[in-house]
Amino acid sequence: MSHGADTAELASAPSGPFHEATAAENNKLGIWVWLASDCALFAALIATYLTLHNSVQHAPTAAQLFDLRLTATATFVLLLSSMSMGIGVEALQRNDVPGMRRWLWLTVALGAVFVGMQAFEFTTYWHHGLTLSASDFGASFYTLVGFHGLHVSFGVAWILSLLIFSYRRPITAADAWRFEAASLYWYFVDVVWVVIFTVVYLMGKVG
Amino acid sequence: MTRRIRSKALACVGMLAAVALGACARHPQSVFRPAGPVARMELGLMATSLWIMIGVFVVVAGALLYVIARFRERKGQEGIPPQVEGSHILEVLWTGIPIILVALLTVLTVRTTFALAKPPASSQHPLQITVVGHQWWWEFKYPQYGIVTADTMHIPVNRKIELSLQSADVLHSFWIPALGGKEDTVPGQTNLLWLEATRTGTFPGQCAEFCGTSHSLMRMYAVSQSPTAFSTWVHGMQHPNSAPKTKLAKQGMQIFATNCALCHSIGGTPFTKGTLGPNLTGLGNRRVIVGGALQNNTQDIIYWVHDAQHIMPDTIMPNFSTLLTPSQLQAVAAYLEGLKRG
Amino acid sequence: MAAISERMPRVRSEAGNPALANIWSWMTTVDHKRIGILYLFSAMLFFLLGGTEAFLMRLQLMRPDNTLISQTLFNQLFTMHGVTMIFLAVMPLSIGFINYMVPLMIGARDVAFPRLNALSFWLFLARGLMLNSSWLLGQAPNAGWYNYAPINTGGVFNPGIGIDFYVLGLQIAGIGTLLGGVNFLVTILNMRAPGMSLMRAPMFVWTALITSILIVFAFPPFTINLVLLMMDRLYHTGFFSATRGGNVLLWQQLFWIFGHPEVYILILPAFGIISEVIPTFSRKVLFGYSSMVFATVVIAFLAFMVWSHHMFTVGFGAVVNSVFAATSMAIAVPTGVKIFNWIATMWGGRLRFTTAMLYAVGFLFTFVIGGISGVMLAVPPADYQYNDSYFLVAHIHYVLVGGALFALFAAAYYWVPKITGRLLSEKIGKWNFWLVMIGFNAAFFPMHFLGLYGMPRRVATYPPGLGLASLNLLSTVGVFVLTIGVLLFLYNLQYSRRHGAPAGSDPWDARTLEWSIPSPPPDYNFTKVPLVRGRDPLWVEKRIGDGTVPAAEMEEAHHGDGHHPQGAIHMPSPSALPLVITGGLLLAAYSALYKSDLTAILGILVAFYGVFRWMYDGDPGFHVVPKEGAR
Amino acid sequence: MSGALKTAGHAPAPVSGHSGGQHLHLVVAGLLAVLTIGAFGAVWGGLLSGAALFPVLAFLAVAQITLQLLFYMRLRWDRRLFTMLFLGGVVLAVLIDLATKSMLVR
Repeated sequence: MSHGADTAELASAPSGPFHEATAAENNKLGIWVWLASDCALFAALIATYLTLHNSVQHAPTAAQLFDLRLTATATFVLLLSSMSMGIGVEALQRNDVPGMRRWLWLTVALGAVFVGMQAFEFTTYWHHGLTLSASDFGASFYTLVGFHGLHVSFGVAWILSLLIFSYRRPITAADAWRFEAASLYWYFVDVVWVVIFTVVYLMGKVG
Repeated sequence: MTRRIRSKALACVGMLAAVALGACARHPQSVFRPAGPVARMELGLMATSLWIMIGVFVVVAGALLYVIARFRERKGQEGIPPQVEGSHILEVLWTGIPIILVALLTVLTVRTTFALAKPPASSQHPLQITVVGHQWWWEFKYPQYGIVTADTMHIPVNRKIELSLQSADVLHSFWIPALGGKEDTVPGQTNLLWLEATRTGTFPGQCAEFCGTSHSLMRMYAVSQSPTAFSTWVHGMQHPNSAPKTKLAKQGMQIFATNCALCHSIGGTPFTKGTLGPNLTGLGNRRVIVGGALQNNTQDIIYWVHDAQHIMPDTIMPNFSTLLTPSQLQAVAAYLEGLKRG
Repeated sequence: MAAISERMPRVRSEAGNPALANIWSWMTTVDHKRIGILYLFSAMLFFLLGGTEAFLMRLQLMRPDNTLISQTLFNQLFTMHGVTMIFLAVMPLSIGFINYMVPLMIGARDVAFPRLNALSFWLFLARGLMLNSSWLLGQAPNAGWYNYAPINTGGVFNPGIGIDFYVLGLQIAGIGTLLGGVNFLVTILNMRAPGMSLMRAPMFVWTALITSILIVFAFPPFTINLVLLMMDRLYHTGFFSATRGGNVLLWQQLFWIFGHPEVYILILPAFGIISEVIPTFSRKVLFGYSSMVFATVVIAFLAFMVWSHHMFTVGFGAVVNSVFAATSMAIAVPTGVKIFNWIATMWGGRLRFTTAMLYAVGFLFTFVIGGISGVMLAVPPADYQYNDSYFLVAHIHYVLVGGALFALFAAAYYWVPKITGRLLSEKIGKWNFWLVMIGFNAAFFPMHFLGLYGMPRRVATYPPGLGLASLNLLSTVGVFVLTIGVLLFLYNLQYSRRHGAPAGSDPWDARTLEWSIPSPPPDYNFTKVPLVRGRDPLWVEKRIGDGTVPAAEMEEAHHGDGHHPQGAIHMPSPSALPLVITGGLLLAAYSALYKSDLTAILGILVAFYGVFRWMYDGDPGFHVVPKEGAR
Repeated sequence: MSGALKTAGHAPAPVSGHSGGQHLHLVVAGLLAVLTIGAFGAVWGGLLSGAALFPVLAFLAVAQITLQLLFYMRLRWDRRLFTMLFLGGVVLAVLIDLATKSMLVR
């Protein structure tokens, strides 16, 4: 009752010398696993928001508060930062370190502007009475959008640390993955924002 | 559910009952002696799944015992046995047969699940009871009759009961095994559950979802009565005999007014505001108090009022040991014991 | 083959007290084997703690209306028992064996991220200490291991800080476990020796891979759940408060989206262990390898589709209940395939009933019972009666003790000789097995009936009138026997450290790569990277080769420093950064507990300092030249 | 099993070889801007309403995300394993959100 092969038939050697996985390859896979896992993180936050966003109690509603012009501007800022990040990493590929630095500084600046706009937005809403404990719409909104804001802030810190690194040490080919990893994370944060922009702001405005 | 399946299920129940027979009388909270159609249907499905699974177990355990006995290493054995990578036929077989069994069980399951979730026709005039879970007691309201009581739920035999399950605080789960399976009381939502008792008797139950410190003591009873006995009970609860009859009881009523009426209501008295604690209408006729943790007698009533926190830690009921003197406690107990149904 | 491993300096500074230096070397180690030992050792201590809690509960339940233990304490005991056994004992025991064995089984010198591995361990230990410090700092968590809302939200329902330990402790745990999942996923996908395609990887490696995937996808919802709960407790949001428009069931929903995969995180490594032990002691290859792999993948997939069967009684309605009943029952199919494949592996073999094999066969019996009750629980109308009763308690213990723990015992008897270089005593082992087996069944089989007789779980006591006394007494007696059995295992470990027979490299005539190197293995595992020429690489070489695994031809290695002596092996340096990060997070967690903002920020800053320092400190590592003749 | 899963053996590349050049980044950014303006216009300009709005917004969001993933995050050229992992996360996320919304919101 034997199917498949006897163990002996399976024995065969791989062709060519063995290439050990490099730190770069491991790190890149690691980053992707982390990003996949982060999807589930935001999924839980969005699920919370979807469950509770109609629970407004006596606090202001999404339709009353949201200013789409502000949010659309923030969206474009983040979108531009993705582009500058991409061009920066590409400059590094051409060994153009000063060019890379210029674009990364721009990315950091755009990221900081985004975080600043969010801080402004949050304080505005807060003054209009949408506090954490005022309603579950407020609680789930601040938690979801704030979590994304924390992601952006962490990304800004990460890119900043890369910039500092680039001034203190010559960048070798073996370091390039550090920049690629940060860029993947940065694009991912932008991807999440597209979801939040659609689900929270656009859908919230139409109710 | 078709008649054939039902009779088959009943046969299964019979066999299972044979296993657990004798045990039943000693286990009043058992699922093995259903008192109504819901519990019977559930037991039927439990039995069906159990028999399928016992079949599986016999096959697996039999094969395993055979292999252990037949293929254990013996002295003098040399070399290695033939290496078998697998067998398509066998693997398909032991993927396919479980799929069939599971599919069968799924069909039976889905049918019963939907059958149990179906509300009774309004022509059956279901008795409506609102069940409210509190930390740690059960409240039963009869909106059709304007009755509120606690701990013991009176129901007429052979009549559909529609339970609206609610919670006053945290999650609880309503479970009287003889009548049927449990359903949670969830804060902020009302769950519906339909039960029916087809024989008279007293069936114990208790909260099945952990609900805080004294979860273990959140017990209750369902009393299934003949329609006439039930009507008498309803009438008695609607027109209670709550007036104090002795001097001591009158004194107790005064003490009750200042100390207890904030939380407890009593039908037929001015005490109608209190909703935090159980409604005490007709208390004197109850068999047990505090969900069955205590008996309904002077000594236990005094013990409870004096020392509630000791009996049921963290209950909302405070200890009156420092607020009331022993003679005042006696008076309150006399008043409470005198609260009778009409 | 020399059983002596080459010693090398693990710490850069050689000055000072050698004992302290030794402790420091353990604290800064990044060696997956040492980290594995640390996991196993600490998890075993936590297991004893959880066992003690269980023992106390059984003493209280020994007779009706018992007053030995107060309800307040009892609630903390069952909560901490569940949390400890699941998060601090069974899961880390599995992770310990995965840590030690997976790199060896795939022919790797270490995991993909050695330092991250150390961080995962220290975070695990931190969570364990944090959770258990609650006993000393006032109040332990007291709302059950799944900690349902709204009783977990504090205020009137649960004053006191017990739940804060749960929230913060498990939050730290989540980070560490997630990092571990990432690490092993990358290790298994990227670091396999030449010739080891995934379809040649040992089943234990497969289950470790799938477990990692489950961890990576299941933990985030739990993390968020804990964040929401923390917000409810600290900032008075109303996520789980019905009176304020929140949703009580949201906690359950997010919890079980995590919680059910968690059950498979606990049991899949056990399946892997059984799939290694049974073929070895049957002297046969695993029957139906491909279908075993497929079954594991299907189980992992279904693990995310069944969460709501924990919530059949919350009132989701017949449609939801039916859908989840169907998916839940479907899990029986791949699980059944596994059971039958194991039996078929034994069929026609030459079975050696060592203690490891006894535990594996014992696993088959008990786990089948747990699986059967699992299918029965998946039937909603029946579950209305079973749910939250002792029937469920019986089921989870048949799965987690009769399943996971039996497999872990099998793993101990199978692999501890590889770790220590000495065999465990088989004589004590047999006593150990039979006492555990008998004690376990006496303790937990009656619980099925207790549940059916109407005993809900998590009750601190029961009245005499319900007829539950004799079975409860039997159960308590069973736990006594079980306890003696477990203590015998500890004695065996201690006894065999001195008196155990030397294991040699391959005491069991086994099949996988870890048995091709000395026991205990040298720090770098493999002198030469092995060449894998088939499934069960060592078994293949024993049958068609000379019994030794050949070395692979290597591509020119390139490391940052460019300096690479002939025949030398590059090793990562030890690092204190994992400790720094863990310390920072622990400080932040305790600060949150006692509402001290300043120290909380300090803790977070320390952790961030550790992270960024880590990212750029460019560990050059060091080189080791193995002794001549060692392999 | 797919080729991507088979072994770690492929040429070491510090940054993935393909990325399409600076030009591509600008083109993609332009496309993303157009899509964002489209979504913004649909809501703010009131071009669409009610039932039609949701699928349109969903489509625009999915298009944006796909562009980012394929070209910025280079899934177009990278190991297929990455795509599978990420898709796994996305599918799970959608499952969690749809299930939770339909089970808890009534």
